[in-house]
Amino acid sequence: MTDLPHSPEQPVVAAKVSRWKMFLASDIFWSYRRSPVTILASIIALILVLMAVFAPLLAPYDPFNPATLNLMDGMTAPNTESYTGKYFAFGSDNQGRDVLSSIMYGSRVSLFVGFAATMFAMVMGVGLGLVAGYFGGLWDAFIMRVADVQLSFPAILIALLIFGVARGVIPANQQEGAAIWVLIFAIGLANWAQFARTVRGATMVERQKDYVAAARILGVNPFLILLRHVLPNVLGPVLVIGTIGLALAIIEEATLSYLGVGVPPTQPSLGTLIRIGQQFLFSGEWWILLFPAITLILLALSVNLLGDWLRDALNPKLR
Amino acid sequence: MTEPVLSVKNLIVDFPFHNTNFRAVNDISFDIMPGEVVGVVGESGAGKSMTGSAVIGLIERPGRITSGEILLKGQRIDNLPEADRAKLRGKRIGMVFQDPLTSLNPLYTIGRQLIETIRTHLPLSEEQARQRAIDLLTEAGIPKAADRIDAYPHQFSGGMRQRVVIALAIAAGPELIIADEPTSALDVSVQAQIIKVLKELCSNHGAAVMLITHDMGVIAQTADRMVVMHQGKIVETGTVGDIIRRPREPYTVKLINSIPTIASDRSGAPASAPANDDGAFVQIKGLVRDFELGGGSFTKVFKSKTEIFRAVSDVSFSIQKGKTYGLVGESGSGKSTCAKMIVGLIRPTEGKILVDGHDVWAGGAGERERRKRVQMIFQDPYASLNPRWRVADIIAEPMRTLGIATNKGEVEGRVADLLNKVRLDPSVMRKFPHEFSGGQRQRIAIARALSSQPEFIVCDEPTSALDVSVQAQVLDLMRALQDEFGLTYLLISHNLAVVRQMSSAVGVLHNGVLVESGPTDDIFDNPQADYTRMLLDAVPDISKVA
Amino acid sequence: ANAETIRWARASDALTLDPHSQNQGVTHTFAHHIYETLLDRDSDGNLQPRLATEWFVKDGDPTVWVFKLREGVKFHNGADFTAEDVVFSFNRARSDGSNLKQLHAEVAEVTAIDDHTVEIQMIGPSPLYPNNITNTFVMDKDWSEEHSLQNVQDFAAGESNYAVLNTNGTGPYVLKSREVDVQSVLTAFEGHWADAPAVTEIVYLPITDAATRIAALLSGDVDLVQDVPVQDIERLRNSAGFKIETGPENRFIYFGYRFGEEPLKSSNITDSNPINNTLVREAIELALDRDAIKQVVMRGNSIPTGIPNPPFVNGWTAELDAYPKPDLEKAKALLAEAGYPDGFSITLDTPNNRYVNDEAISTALVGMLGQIGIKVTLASRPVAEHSPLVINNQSDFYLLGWGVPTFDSAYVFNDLVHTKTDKHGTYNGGLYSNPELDEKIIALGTETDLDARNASIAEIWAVVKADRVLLPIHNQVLSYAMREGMTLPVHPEDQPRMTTVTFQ
Amino acid sequence: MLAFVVRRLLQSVIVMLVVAFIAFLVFRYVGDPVTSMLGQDSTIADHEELRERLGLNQPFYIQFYHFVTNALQGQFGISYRLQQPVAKLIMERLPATIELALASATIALVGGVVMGIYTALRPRAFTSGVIMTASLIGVSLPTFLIGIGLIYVFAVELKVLPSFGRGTVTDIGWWRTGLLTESGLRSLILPAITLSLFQLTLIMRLVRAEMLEVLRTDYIRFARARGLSTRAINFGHALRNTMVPVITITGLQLGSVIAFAIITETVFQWPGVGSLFVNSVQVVDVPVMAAYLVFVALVFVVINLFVDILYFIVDPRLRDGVRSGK
Ligand SMILES: Nc1ncnc2c1ncn2[C@@H]1O[C@H](COP(=O)(O)OP(=O)(O)OP(=O)(O)O)[C@@H](O)[C@H]1O
Ligand SMILES: Nc1ncnc2c1ncn2[C@@H]1O[C@H](COP(=O)(O)OP(=O)(O)OP(=O)(O)O)[C@@H](O)[C@H]1O
Ligand SMILES: [Mg+2]
Ligand SMILES: [Mg+2]
Repeated sequence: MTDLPHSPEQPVVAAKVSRWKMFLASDIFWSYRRSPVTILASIIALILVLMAVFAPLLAPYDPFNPATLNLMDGMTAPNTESYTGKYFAFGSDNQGRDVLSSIMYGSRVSLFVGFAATMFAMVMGVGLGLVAGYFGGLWDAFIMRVADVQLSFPAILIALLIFGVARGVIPANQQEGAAIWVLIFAIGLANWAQFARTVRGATMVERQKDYVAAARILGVNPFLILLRHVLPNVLGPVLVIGTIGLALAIIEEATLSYLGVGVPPTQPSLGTLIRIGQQFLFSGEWWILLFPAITLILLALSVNLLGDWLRDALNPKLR
Repeated sequence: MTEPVLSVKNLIVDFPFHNTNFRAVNDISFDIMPGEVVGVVGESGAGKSMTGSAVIGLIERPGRITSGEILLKGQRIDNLPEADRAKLRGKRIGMVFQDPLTSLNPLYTIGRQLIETIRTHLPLSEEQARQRAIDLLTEAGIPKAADRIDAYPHQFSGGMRQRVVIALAIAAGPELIIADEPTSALDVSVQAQIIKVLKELCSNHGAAVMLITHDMGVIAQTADRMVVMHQGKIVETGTVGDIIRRPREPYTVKLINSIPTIASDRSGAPASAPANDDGAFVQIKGLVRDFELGGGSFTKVFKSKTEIFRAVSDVSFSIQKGKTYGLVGESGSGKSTCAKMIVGLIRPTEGKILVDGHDVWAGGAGERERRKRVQMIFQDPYASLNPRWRVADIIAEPMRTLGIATNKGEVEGRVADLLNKVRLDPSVMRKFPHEFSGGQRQRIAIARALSSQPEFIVCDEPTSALDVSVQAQVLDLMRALQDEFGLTYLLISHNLAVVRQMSSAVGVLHNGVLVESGPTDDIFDNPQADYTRMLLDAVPDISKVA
Repeated sequence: ANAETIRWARASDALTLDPHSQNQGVTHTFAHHIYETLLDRDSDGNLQPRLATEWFVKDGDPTVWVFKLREGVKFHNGADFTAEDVVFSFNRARSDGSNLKQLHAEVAEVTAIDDHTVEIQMIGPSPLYPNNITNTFVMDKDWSEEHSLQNVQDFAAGESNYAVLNTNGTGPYVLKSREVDVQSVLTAFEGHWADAPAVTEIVYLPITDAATRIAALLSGDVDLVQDVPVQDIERLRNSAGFKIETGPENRFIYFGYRFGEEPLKSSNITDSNPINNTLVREAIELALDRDAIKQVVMRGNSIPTGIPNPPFVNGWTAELDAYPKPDLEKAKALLAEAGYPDGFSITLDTPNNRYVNDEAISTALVGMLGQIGIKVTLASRPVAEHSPLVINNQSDFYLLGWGVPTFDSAYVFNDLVHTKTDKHGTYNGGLYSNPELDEKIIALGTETDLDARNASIAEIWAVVKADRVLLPIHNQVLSYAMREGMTLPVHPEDQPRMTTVTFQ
Repeated sequence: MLAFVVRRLLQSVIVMLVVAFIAFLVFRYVGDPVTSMLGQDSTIADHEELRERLGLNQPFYIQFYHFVTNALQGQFGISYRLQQPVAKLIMERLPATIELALASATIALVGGVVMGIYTALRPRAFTSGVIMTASLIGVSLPTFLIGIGLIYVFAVELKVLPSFGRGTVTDIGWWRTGLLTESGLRSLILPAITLSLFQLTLIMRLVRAEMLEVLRTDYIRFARARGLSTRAINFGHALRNTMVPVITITGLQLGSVIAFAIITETVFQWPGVGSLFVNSVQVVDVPVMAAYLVFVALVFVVINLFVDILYFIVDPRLRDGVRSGK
């Protein structure tokens, strides 16, 4: 606690300062500061995320706008002059797209898919986990059995199947617009079980606690209890799985792209860029594969490292 | 003069944290002579366990001994390298932990764990070690030890497991035994037996015992000398008799007052109404609760038949308006189960609960009445407040839910009022529970209970998680509120002193059956049931302390 | 000669050993080593004798084809090859379960005149029929009957037949072992009628992943790689120890349009079909830079073309093959003239695992059309999902490739230009329909006067080109990569023969 | 115990049926086998006729009924692509996949457990930090990229290991093994590593977390107080208790190794069921795809059964029907 005197003139500022100070003094921040790997990871993650979010402002070219591309600029090596006289810091790919800009825009797609899919998995998993853990009995048995079955099939297989169904269900001419949502749905659906398991466990612990009993005595609606009492108390581990799930979702998107069921090739994600670049592994255009691959590794690795650190930092027993 | 077995000199244990240093043990010194039992008492967090850990060399990171000396039979041991210290453990210093349920590895048989320990320290063959293990178990009071040696821990009861733990601690015949709360997880009746075993072992083997506990009663029964700790320091030390009769420090006085007394009569509450009055405010009639064991969802291990366990069996009593009914009984006797049925958390298998004439399990109207009139205060002030909610929201939840106050200003006013009533500053409204001490939290919990303006409050062990020093304040508060609002209490406690102090009538539960019920003084002074007598006998009589 | 083994890798395996059950290039390629056909094609696409030494239309009856068979040919099991075997095999290939029956649709009856002469009675005059039989393999009648192989395998019956796993052909190699998708071993057939081949043992290794396939060659685990990704050609050509053989394939790649006035499902123009307008199709062609695709996407390994017809095929001319230079200004003007000054949007469907760089070609077109204001959404799918869209007329704009196994334009017209009916226009997914052309196309089938027929073909091509029915991009170029010291010439139908391998 | 197994088996049947149904439902929507089966020389009439012959015109539930009844007899029909009985194809490919899966499971298990224990026992050591960080690379790289990278380095550049396939195989009855020849073993190295990396990371982290948890339990503290040697504590007591929760997750993980092999097998042209599946997906070979999914479900169910039985062996509390609470 701070012992700053609360001056009546600037109560808001004072509160803010104290909260910021509290954060700086907190154990989490302390464990953050003590881990150089985590600091590095968070800086890299931050740079990559900012780069992706502000791609339209930062990227030297717009690789997603076909009208600005010239095929003859294709395969230009890093920092050499292209056919139309442009310079590409990381070279250009087989469509004349600037690899650097493609990475920026591609990270955007990857991060979006990753975030959205993880959110989806999280909402679904947390919801089902809460219900299973709180109500128990048949609900629990049913939800957890489904989760078991789902866990036994690798996410990629599930995503492939869902993709297949979507292809069959959605009219052909709307499929491309829907592709990214199908991808999000597929990856999300493949990953909910982790959340459900963790939340169920945590909920079963919380359910026993007396503050829940206190609310039940009042006759508070069980769903309100779940939402307002239990949920905030089980979010810690969810955050950890969420982070690691984000990295996983990004990788899964890449793998799906490798299997040819991903985002449209005109709006490539990091995974699609790697799939494309992979074809040039033996042909000398190393930059088409190398830069997106490094970006993907950095992204997944830094997010994973952050998740790892978060897991330890949030676990009081490991401090 | 003989050399002390253990000699602790100016011991300091520090826990350095990133922005502070926490001193868990602050400059303590004491000796233990051969064959002597020295009790270490003090409230929770006083540093008792830490002292024990320091002696055996098992302080957890980041804690460390900052200064001081620990001598075992004159040999300095605190500065030995880890490998050498490890050799002392089990061999020369034995240790008994508080919780018999978690001290044994669940995956190995008792025998295996014993033999392993014995062979680590003594040059015996497998056969000889097994024989010794059986002897040790017999000595520790396990009947038919030879048959039971190959059982797994979960196949033993808590008391038996604690005996096994003791057997493990003395397996190699150590010179010093550190017993850290060896009985606090056990029933009163079992507790007495364990203490007996410990004392016998001590006299038979001539070992010195350091007995750590927060229970003055246990000390009074067992120890020769005692050390009183408070906030990491030793505040008083001397023979048990001296300290109990002539405590010098105010803290020691409080501790001694917390020893359950059955002799004194301070409550003054007249033993009035007969036990079964149909006009009583709260009436419990023929309450039964069954639990299915081992059943559950189909993912669970398959069982051909589900066993039914009757946790509460035909319990009836009644409480007069504005009075307190005390419910006592050992752990697992069904006290909490009763409380939960009364407040509506679990449905009774059979029986009726009437509050002011409304059947609280009748659904509809009865249930609505119950929500308004019945509230509960829980044992653990740490778990009973949602850590993510602000104090104001916690206290306001009942009034909001029940629609007593909805308007923001009104709610705030009432919350402030309630905080005043439980002697807390209304400015704490914006804080979170973790910013409060245990006693303060319990006050917040009481404020929440009062928030719905109830008439009947069920208190399940409201003070057992609190330090003796705080316990009295909370009890005083409860009594004051009872006077002020005419509240009716059901007070559940295993602390007989508390019950005697607070209640006008008492019920004794044993294995789910209400073995005795009636006015407090009648029961305490003239118990009828065997079980009640045993319960009262287990309480140490301070006047008899040598 | 010395024993020479070559390890031959390509992307996929033969689907079956039953020579009449699949009409698919990879399967045929494999079968050509075990079984033989009456006629064959050389690397220029010309018909060559194989089991037939002579073939001609019967004097006085233009509806009968006569084949003189080679003598002294033996099956692997030692049986003699006779006209009865040919009759049996052709009837089998025409039977219901066969995937080849379409190629023999004009056949009325096959009869053995003597041991080494076969006559085929056609329904009407069929001047080009010999072009259709280069993949119709001859099985041994006795052996087949012994193993109840009269019928091609029937899926519904749920059983496999003997010929799916066992062979008995007259071909230059005998199957020694086979593990589907893994490896097949073939050894030279001692009793073969032709000269002994230089390659005495073939280890056939399907490797799906392109990168792995090339890696296998580079690491020396295989000697020969078919289906070489274009981007790796240059590197292999320049690496010591490896060499590349390239040559044109008899296959073109094109874009198909949706015809008809009905508005497109995938377009923002909801009151008309913009690409039904010839001006728009011209604008699209003017935006297309075929040379850029060749240079960048295909790495020089393609032959840009202005006509959906490869040079091997009868009816091809240099004038038709000419294509316009890209002209963006004119394209934009044409679009404006057609009433779409701001362009329009449309979805382009493309396969991504069938043709060389199919998806990249389509991606490139998206960029090119973007320059003139046509906003293209690219829908990329595996071919198994792509083809049904085209066949079921569900695509507005699509990429497809087309091989011409008969080496005659009629084959292109029948399936791509003729109005869609039960028998014709199967792949006319854009539903182009020109009744006048339809008549001419049908007439081609029975025209025996080759000059008149060729004139008619030229007329049809003129209309097809002027109407811009299809937008051809290029003819594919094939590349085989191999270790130094051996040579395998490219086969125009991508059916290389190990008998043609030579060693230095 | 017997009753338990029977009950488990019943449950498994339900799981299998559900999976079969989902599999079938899904594949109805993936592409059209007819176009793949007929070449370009086909007419619309041919398409219709083939459809009829394959029974694809029948209502969905009838197709499913046929599928289930046939599957019960071990018949999964004829592969559209290869025209051979699917059951035979899968049986032929099974040894390759199982050998690959076992090899990578062994790597993942041994490596994961050893490194997990190491990092748990020395949580603050520099090497632990390095292992923890480096292991994340296993889950930060797509499998296909790892595979191709390994091929590039070890086959193309260094030329020390084969780039694809299984090498020389030997037949033992119907089981075709690559484990008995040098080339077979050499061929196994790269794919097994590729496939194991992901699971290795997971198992290692799981073991570490559980071990750290166990090391703080009272019985470990008490074991220390009893004077047991560090070795006995770490490997006798802590490890066994760690294994209880680790078994479940690991069991599931190992099940998914087989299914995960799809990508690895494709990259290395490993002749297992995974690559069979991928090749079948390309041309919508429905019988093979459906059979494959059922196969994966079967593997899962069998492994789950083993895991449960293993629990009985490891945890005495379960034998007596006591709930294993923490
Ligand atoms: N691992 C640790 N890290 C930080 N502080 C600790 C740790 N263990 C104990 N402490 C602190 O050290 C002080 C002394 O703890 P100790 O366990 O000795 O108390 P105690 O007297 O045994 O209490 P109790 O009766 O509750 O067991 C307490 O304030 C406690 O919070
Ligand atoms: N949900 C449940 N399922 C099965 N058994 C239960 C359940 N809840 C309680 N029990 C059992 O019922 C008995 C009575 O438990 P209860 O909690 O009422 O005891 P208690 O007297 O409050 O004990 P303590 O003093 O330890 O709080 C115990 O044996 C307990 O194990
Ligand atoms: Mg303690
Ligand atoms: Mg209780």
